Amino acid sequence: MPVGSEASAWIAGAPAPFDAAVAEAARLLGLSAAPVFAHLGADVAGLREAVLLAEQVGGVLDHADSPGLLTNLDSVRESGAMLTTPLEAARADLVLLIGDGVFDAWPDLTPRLIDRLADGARVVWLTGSAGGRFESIAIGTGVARLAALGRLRAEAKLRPLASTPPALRSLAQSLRAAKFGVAVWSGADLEPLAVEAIHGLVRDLNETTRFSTLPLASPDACAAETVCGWMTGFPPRTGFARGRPEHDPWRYDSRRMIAAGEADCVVRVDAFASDAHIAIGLGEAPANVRFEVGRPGVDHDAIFYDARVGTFVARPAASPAGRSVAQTLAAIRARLGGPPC
Amino acid sequence: MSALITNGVAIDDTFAEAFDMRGTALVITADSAKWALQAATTMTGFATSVIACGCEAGIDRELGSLETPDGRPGVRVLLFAVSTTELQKQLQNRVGQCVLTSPGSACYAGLDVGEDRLKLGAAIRYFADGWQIAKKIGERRFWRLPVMDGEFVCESSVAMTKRAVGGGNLLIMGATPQTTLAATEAAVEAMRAVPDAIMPFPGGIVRSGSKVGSKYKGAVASTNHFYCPTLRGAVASEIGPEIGSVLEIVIDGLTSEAVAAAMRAGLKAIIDLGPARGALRVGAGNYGGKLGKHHYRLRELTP
Amino acid sequence: MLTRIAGGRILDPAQSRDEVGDLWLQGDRVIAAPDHGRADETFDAGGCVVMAGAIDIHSHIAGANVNTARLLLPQQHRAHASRPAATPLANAGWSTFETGRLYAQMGFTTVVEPAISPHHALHAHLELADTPVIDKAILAILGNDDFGLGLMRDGAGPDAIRDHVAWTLQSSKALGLKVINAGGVAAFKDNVRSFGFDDVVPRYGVSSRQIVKTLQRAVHDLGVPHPLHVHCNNLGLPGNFQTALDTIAAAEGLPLHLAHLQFYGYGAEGKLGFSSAAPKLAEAVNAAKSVTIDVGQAMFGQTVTISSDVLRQFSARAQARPSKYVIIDGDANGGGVMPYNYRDGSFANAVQFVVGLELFLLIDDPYRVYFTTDHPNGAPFTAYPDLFALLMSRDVRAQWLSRLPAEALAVTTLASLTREYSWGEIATMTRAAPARLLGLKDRGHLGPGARADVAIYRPGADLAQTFRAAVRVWKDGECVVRDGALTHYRFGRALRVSPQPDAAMTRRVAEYYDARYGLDAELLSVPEAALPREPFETVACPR
Amino acid sequence: MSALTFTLRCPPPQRVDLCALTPAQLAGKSLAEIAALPIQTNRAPLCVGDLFALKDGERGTIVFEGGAERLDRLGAGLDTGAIRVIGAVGVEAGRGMSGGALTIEGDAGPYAGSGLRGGVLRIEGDAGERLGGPRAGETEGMNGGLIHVAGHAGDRAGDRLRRGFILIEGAAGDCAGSRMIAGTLAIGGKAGALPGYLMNRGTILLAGGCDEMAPTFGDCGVHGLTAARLLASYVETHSPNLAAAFRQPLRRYAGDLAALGKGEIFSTTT
Repeated sequence: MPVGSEASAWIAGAPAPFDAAVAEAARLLGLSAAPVFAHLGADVAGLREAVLLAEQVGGVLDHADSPGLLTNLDSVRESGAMLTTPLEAARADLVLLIGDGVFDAWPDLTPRLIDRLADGARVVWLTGSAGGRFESIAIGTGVARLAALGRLRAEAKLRPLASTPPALRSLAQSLRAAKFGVAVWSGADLEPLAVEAIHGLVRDLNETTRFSTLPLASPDACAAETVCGWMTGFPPRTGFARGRPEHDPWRYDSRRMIAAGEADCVVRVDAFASDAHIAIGLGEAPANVRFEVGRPGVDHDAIFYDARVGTFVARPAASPAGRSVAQTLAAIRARLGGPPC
Repeated sequence: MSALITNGVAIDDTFAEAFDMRGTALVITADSAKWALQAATTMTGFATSVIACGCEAGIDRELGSLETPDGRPGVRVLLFAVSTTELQKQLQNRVGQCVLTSPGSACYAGLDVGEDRLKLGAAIRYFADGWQIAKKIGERRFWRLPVMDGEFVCESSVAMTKRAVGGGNLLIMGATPQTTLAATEAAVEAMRAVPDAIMPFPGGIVRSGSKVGSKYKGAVASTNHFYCPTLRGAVASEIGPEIGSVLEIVIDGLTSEAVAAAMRAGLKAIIDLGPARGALRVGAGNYGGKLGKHHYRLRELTP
Repeated sequence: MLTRIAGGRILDPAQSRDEVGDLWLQGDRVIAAPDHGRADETFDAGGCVVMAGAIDIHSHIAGANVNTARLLLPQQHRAHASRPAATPLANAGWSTFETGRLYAQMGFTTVVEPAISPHHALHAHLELADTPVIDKAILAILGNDDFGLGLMRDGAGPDAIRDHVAWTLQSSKALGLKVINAGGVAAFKDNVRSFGFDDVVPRYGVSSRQIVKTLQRAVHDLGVPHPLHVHCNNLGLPGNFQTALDTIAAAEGLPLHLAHLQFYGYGAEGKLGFSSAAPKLAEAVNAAKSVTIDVGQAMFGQTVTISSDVLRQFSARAQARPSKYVIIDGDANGGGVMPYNYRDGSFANAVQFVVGLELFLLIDDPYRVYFTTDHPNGAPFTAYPDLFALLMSRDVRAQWLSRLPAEALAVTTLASLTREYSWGEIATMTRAAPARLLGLKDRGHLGPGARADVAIYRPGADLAQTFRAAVRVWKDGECVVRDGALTHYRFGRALRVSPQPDAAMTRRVAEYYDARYGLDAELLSVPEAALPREPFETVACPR
Repeated sequence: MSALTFTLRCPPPQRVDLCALTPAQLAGKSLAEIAALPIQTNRAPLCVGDLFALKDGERGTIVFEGGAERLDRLGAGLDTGAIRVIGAVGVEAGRGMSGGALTIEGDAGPYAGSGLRGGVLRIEGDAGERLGGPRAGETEGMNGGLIHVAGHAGDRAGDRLRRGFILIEGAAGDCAGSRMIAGTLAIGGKAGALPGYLMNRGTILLAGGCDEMAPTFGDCGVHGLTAARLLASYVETHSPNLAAAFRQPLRRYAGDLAALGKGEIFSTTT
């Protein structure tokens, strides 16, 4: 697929024919003892090929946003959770925002959720320190936040606590009085135990009323979680070195592996970057082989995770151009002898 | 009935007939020996005979602080009943009413091995109204019940043996009530030193020995008129003119060996005391050997 | 490619055929024996039973809730074997690939995922597209959605309801319609904690009965072959057989399918207040000729329950083992995922196990009782072989019953049931009947023109092993399983119906999405072109 | 007969999985068979013999001479016998042990004693984070047995502890005993912030105080509790120091009141 005169692939920084770059990528991955997919920013088809390629080369699948993703997932899979969807959350009569990063995680939070709430619905923001928009209570971060969330949960259970700040005590009463409340936070922003405390709070509230949660993570991390989930049974931080998927959030942390010298070939797939690309080589910013790829839903038809609805949507490309992540990774896998799938 | 005479005391050629029972043991501790003993005494009260008390219970021995799980003074008590269900019921009622209530007490299993287990803390934990806490320490599990002076700690369960024996006995016969009582007291004191056995009647002694059955419908036992000195001339009495008083010691043990050992110790004390200040004759109660599977022949137990 | 399957016992109840003979496949079809009789490939099926590929009408194998279950239980589905080179990820602990492999190896070639919320249809189809070998389909869920309940509240006529159903089926690319605890899930959003067939949904003023009957009529009027697939109210509760009886009675002669009836076969008799009401239900089903059911058999072992009956899953949360659960307040139905361990020493679990078997054995017509475990809710589909053995052998049943608590047997009748399913009845229940129920004219039989989906079993003393490992399986004429092992992938298609909604309804839905969500309704529909390969096959709606 | 000995030849070129090297799994295997066992965790083949020099000995007693941070899952699944490591180990040392004794004469990485069900794990150096804790996705941590750390422990020691004892002579990180289900965690040195965060049941002993108590623990006053005496007796053989602390008058904090609230923290700093 020629893309004008501009190169779409590079080897060691020099423009190269696509096939040569595929061959070089296959060679690097084939020689690698411990290839690591450090980032998986792709549409569903691209993710699918990444999983297949990782299996083919016995590699490790991770995502740059795994920390936030796993902060949210760990609490769910270790303690359970009440969850809701972005569309359903707009039905809430009380929205509890937690953490300063909540708007960074979902830039459309205001138009997509806050602005769509019914008249009279209340929004309370538990911020770190700054007074935020809406009604806000600064509860600090880290240990202070854990302590405050614990307090809130205990107050909502009507446990007798000394010296709870009146704002927090009053909030606990409001939570109990809500008809359908929704807690919203970003996994990247909160301590894992803070997420656990919130889920516990929500579980308790559901003994008498209805309350749910909307944990936020980056949309492409959510997509990676879901696709890896159905293909391997596990979310990212899953490795295939022994021929079967093994999930291990500590050992298969790509940043740790790279820092510890455990990864000898790094693959970064980033179709959502402004310079959509796949990079393969050594280190945090690999550069031995680089492919320019099309942008999902812009340069090619794509299915990707849409934060507005909390699930996959399809978007046809306006004017198809460039190779997709899927096509590129599939070419590498084919070069390595992987069976069609 | 030919008599073996030892140190002037006639030992009847007969045997005590005893029955299988369910038995268990507890260790009760407190901050002081006084209060451990108080709890033990209270929980073994009104436990003389299974006929009317549900169980037979008594203090086995007092324990030093090095012998108890929590390093405090303690008392070991034994409980016996005819069925597991009844023993369970008696155990939880008595611990619940008499040990749980006693200041500073704690209650542990006094028997680790048995054919079955009885609920102890597991049965009375609900008193704590949801505030009870289970604690597993090694292989043992305890319940902690908040109470007004602190916490009542109670082991979750205790072993129960089905090899316990109830109804070992001695009939001590003397010339006068005074000498008979002296011999019996001496016997009880010696028997108390024997582990795994108790004498459940008042001070270890029962003066109203009974026989099976009654002329009255519904009564299962009645006075043992064959040994009542005041009826000697009116019935086919078992006692001769030299006997003016008879007392009985009933023994329950966690094992048959413990019952035998207790009887042996009692006999020795009686014989050692001799006839002048003590008993003239020692017999035992039985039902012809048809009812109980344990037979303790006095001759074999005589030192 | 002309294939001859020679000398097997050809068991094809749909064609009333049960004889030793040859079966010929050409391309992706079964053909009549050709005159020249020279095959490119011949398989000697002597001593074997030759059947059409089996069809599972109710198995939760894909979609958002299933994937949540995967992610919820990482310890429960570790892969223990490395993959064979030709089948990537087929041995992953719980993958779509493994699902396709395991189904194929048992001789199943078509599976219906029965509970997909329309907003998650694309996700479900993506997973199904990654499920190799088998053909598959989804049933779309309505009955707790604001738009549909709003139509009923506002007294919209049958045409509007029918058009909404058509729009939903079209948009989600579904084969049929499912209703799950009709109205109950919506009521739970208003904190209602129990909901029966004649209870009324707050805000909407319609009862569960009205919702079921309205949707039943719409599905029927659209000519969708598969009748409304109903998950009744009060699932799992003692005494709930009455709910099922009421629902059966409400069919009133129109087709209606009741899912996993086992979970509604409970009386409240006995000292523990829980008993089998299977005989009563079976009697009602036998009498109601327009009603079909699947069983949802429970089998012992660790599993996970996955249901869009959010109210039920929430109410049962304390029973989760291990102790964790996910409850999703979805755009309409949402879902609940809860691990659960059926134990043979448990009185209640034993009763559940027995109730399912009683339903199988007491419902007379194998064309109206379908074989399911409500995978994975009653048991994983990998338990099917054991269940076949239980149905076909009293001796096997007696062995299992000997492990169960006596109190459980005391409140059931299973020990007195002597029926043993024949091979023919198994073939009917798993092939001929489901094809008829779903309107799949070229599946479930071996007549000329049938799709060349064929499964061959070698009957042995161990019936479960017989069904666990088919000797050969052909999918669309391609041999994919040899001696119980998948050899390679091919990918099937998703079956769908394609009723055309009135343009006015499409507009009305679009306006609703715009007003309520600020979104284009098309955003949440499944575009055919977006999916890989050749994704769909349309099943005709004869009306 | 002396112990079967694995002497580390060189720093491990990759993380290795040593869970196969337990007495039960090596029983009946020849030295050559043991040397051929694969231990690699990436695609570069690596066998026991590549990394270790083997000296034959009794299979029930295993010694590793030399340690490394990349030796993972050492002693995992141990059920009988004894393993001694002279050196450091990586993640998940003794994970899922159900019996026997694993002694690490060095530091252990994260998740040491994860899911321990029985036996004794002794770490003479420091332990990493989540000592005894569950792996991601599991609902229960350690479920029996005993872990004794002579040095310090990282964050969230005893996470989701359900049964058994964790004894830490030194300091502990933040949120020690987080989400405890039951069991006993005793810390000799200073604990970090919020010990017992979200604990449901169980006992935490702080013999050296902590950085910050969670506000959701209620002060129940100073007591001499019989239960603490029982704990002292049990702990005595492993740690006279912690046993002595259990015998002191202890301030009891009930919590975490944000969770079930049936746990407790005992503090010697009355």
